Amino acid sequence: MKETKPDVIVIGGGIVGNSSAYYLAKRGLSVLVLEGSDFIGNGGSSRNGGGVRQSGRDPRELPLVMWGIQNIWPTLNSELGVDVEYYQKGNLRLGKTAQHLKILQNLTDKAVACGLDVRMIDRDEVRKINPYLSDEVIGASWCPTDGHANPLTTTLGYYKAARALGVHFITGEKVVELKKVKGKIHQVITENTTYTADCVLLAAGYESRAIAKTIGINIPVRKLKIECLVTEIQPRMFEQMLGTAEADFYGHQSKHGSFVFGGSTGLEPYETDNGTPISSSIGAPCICRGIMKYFPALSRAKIVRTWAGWVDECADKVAIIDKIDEVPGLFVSCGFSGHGFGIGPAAGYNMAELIATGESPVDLTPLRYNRFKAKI
Amino acid sequence: MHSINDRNKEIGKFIPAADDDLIICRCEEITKGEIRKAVHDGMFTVTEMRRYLRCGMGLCQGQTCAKLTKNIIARELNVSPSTLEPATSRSPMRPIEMKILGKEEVNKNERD
Amino acid sequence: MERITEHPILGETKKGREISFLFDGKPLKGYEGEPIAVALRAAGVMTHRYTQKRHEPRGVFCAIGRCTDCVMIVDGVPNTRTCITPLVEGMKVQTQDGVVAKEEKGERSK
Amino acid sequence: MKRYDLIIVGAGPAGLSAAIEAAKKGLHVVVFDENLRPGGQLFKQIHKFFGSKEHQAKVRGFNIGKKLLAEATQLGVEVQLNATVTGMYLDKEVIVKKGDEIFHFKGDAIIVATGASENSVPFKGWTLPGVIGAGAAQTMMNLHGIKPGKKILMLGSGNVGLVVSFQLLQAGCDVVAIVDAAPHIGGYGVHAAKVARCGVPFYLSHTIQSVSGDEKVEKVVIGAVDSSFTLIPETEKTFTVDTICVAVGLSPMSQLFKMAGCKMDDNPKKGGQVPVCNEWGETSIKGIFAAGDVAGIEEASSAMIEGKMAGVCASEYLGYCSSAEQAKDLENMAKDLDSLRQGMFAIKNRGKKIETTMEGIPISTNLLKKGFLSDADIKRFSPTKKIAGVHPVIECTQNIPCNPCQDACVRHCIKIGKDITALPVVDTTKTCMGCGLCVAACSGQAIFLVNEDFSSDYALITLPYEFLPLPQKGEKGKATTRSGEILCDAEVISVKTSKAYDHTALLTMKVPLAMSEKARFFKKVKSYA
Repeated sequence: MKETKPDVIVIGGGIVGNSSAYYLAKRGLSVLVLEGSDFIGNGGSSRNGGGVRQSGRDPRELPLVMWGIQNIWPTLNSELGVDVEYYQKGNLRLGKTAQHLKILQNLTDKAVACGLDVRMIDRDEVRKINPYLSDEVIGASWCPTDGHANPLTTTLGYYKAARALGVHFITGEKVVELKKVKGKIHQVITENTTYTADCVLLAAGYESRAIAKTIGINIPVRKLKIECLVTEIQPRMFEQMLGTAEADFYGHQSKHGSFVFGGSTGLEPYETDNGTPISSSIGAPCICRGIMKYFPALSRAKIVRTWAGWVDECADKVAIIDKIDEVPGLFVSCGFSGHGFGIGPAAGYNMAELIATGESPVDLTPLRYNRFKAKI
Repeated sequence: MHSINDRNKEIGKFIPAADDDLIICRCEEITKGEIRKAVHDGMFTVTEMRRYLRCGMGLCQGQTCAKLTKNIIARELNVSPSTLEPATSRSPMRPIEMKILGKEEVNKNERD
Repeated sequence: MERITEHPILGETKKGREISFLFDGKPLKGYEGEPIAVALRAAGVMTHRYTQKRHEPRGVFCAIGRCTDCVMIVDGVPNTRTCITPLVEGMKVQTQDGVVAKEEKGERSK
Repeated sequence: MKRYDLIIVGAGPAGLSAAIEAAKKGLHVVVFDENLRPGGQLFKQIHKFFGSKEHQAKVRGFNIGKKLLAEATQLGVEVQLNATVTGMYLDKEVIVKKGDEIFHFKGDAIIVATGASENSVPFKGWTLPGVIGAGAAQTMMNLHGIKPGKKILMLGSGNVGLVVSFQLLQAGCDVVAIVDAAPHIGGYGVHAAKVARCGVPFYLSHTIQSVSGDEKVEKVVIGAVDSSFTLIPETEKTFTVDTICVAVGLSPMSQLFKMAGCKMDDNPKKGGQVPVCNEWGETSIKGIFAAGDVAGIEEASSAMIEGKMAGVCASEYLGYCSSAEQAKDLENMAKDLDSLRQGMFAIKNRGKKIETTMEGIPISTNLLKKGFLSDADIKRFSPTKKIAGVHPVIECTQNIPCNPCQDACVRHCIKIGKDITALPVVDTTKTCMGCGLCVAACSGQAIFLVNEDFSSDYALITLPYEFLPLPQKGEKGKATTRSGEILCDAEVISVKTSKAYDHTALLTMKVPLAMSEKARFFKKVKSYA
């Protein structure tokens, strides 16, 4: 392949890879994005519930996501020239039992300590925010600055905008090996060819582990299946992002009118697959039961589509966003553990800054790759 | 590598046409012009097109428009339609109410 | 449209008992068990719904439950495929506008 | 979870044939179908089938459906209707929706025989109420007894377009035109000829420019297209219609295979996305089979054989029959299937330019462009030698696999031979007794009895007639040409119906002797209330 050597090669064409590429290009760097599948945004970026949340997150990643919600999301439509369907109408994390409220209180306390506007609300207040809840709901945590967006148009919007800035995307280009030359990252070897660059960003979701392994870096992520469903268009009901204390399900009503919900059966780690993430026969029925317990009004809504996807679950369920000291020139941004969409644009921006200037607006130290230690 | 994998493939500028207003996806009311334009935004595959515009993602899940969309993309890219992947299929095959899909199964024949 | 009373190959058309149902509040006749769409066509009703974005009329297209173009609000449930839903005595069938009933939408805007 | 030996999805010709074959071998079989009635498209197909005896030739589709269903039921096959398979999962599990409930079932083997869905083509106004699929028209008329419209334009001249046009006429609708962008009629010439002689005009190399109307179809404008299918300006023609039928091909409904993870192939020759199968229908996942249109668009006759093959293979896979038995069964079935996959319309010949019949006779281009044989074609295909007395005249000019006429004639006047795609030939050494069984047996309605010795001035023409009301003996009307043009006065001499004719009435009319080679249809001059 004839290719002038780009300033940066990004491995992975998902929300993290695309947004990083976009902001790098905006800074004037030349970028080549290699996507292993035939489609842009094929991993978790296209298969998630669309949450743009701060509440419920680990304190280590809160500053980054809060930064994104203040600095990126509000103007993303005009930035990308695509409707990302961003609604900042709050997040309700619902509880039905005293035990649930305890979980929620704990999460809330931690977030408040980080400066997030989130609080516990009672039965009456939660119904003022959302009148469709079942009687079983007794309280919730409420974060008014949370919201949701469309992961598909956001991811593809970054792609479109990056492409317009001259970023070169190649799909179906599976990276099989990274190679150092004279002590620094230099080669990205794919099934088809070899690319060279002095700077490489690994943002390949759950595939990152195998790729990093080829250059002697162990990234403790594994793939975990999640399932989602979409309903037919419903009359407009509510605009908040929803979740539950037990994480039975999560989701929202999209701008389009359909509801998008995700959830888990609890049996995911033990399920088999056939090489692609495939819906199980029990996934969607389980999510439906979860939803109906909280929203009986949706019981007649028709499901038009279900899908499954893999998330890159990190050992401590928090992303790794870092410069790899052992391999000069290599950067990693992965392991978002199923909550990478809302934080993705901020991760992209900060990574671009880190690569371009050596510094990022948000302190990424808590997200370092070498934070994993044996428990004793 | 597939000819469409290189997303810098030169396909020229979007040129408006008389039939751009034609509905292609009957459920989501997506037009031929929107699809053609999206190709120039970089949506080179049926999968990306569906995610970008929602064509084929409505109530019928693309039963009528899947082939039509594919042909429009292929023509815009100047490749044969068989270069493009067919649309993905997902359950349920027909729209199904939440209360029906979510019904806990009581299979009386379990012990038969 | 006309019903076929006798067909050269299929003989006499067999139907269930004649019943009445409501279409946008007006009583219409049809045969029990036949698809709602057939009873409507026999009564000359071609428009089943108006679309969400362009507000254009739609009716039967595939007649076998696949294309979902013929959906209406049946006994309060929107997006019901009328070409495969059997007619029942007293059924309430409404023209759909977007995802709500046209008659109710009309009332609201008054 | 309830587990069957064999789950079959789809109770059409392929699914039911597979069920019968598997049940015969002792499998516990269930068939799920989303429709209220079994039979798939068979119950909408009211024409007589082509092929030979083994393929149920000259039997009408819906009667084949009845036969298959009776046989399956008798063999203990569980046919569950109104049962939609909404998904196929790992471990050969399906979710079935029945009424307001869902059920999970597993099969040791699964045969998917879900058939095909209709393609469509967008044109200005294609979303207006009144634009429907040809299949929709068929469903309305033949299942639910309602006319889809009064005045109809058919887009598409493949077999579906032709057959449905004829059915529309039978139902009492007016077909104003059959339009196709292709330069040639896509379906069987005999199907086209049936419609043409009723006066329906063909517009080849034409397409719909726009359909318009207030809330529903009222008007259609068609126009001629050039070889790149671009409209040629100032060729517009307008028709006042209330319905447009679209018959532009079928696509396999193969979504379940894809969901289950079978390897797929996008194959234009098969009509679209199909599972990758071996020659007996087994997919890339062991124990999952495809049969019928879902494995590649053909027609009901071949779907039945493919169903049988899949049924036998599933039986062998599950140990219900030996591989020797399987091999023997498959060999016979393959022979039957192969005999259907011959002739001018065979898949292997699609896209090939055919200029002569297998007998070496130049084909009729008039038939391909206008839907009927020209006088010159008639001279070329039938010998000019005069035959005394009543005798069959066969206007079958394309090689298609079909031979009921040969079997119908007890006097052996008609010969096709072993290769059923050969054109039938009248053996002039044998004497026709005028029984008309060949006229009724011809699925293409291409056989007529002609008697030019009726009187010194008049000839008798006997033709197949499948319309209501039936003309009466003595009724005076008009004879029309092959293109439906009024030719001359005609008097009905007799209208014979018989169980053996299976709803094809044999109408014998008297026409002036000079018209005996031209008069091919009877037109009533006034309707009887």
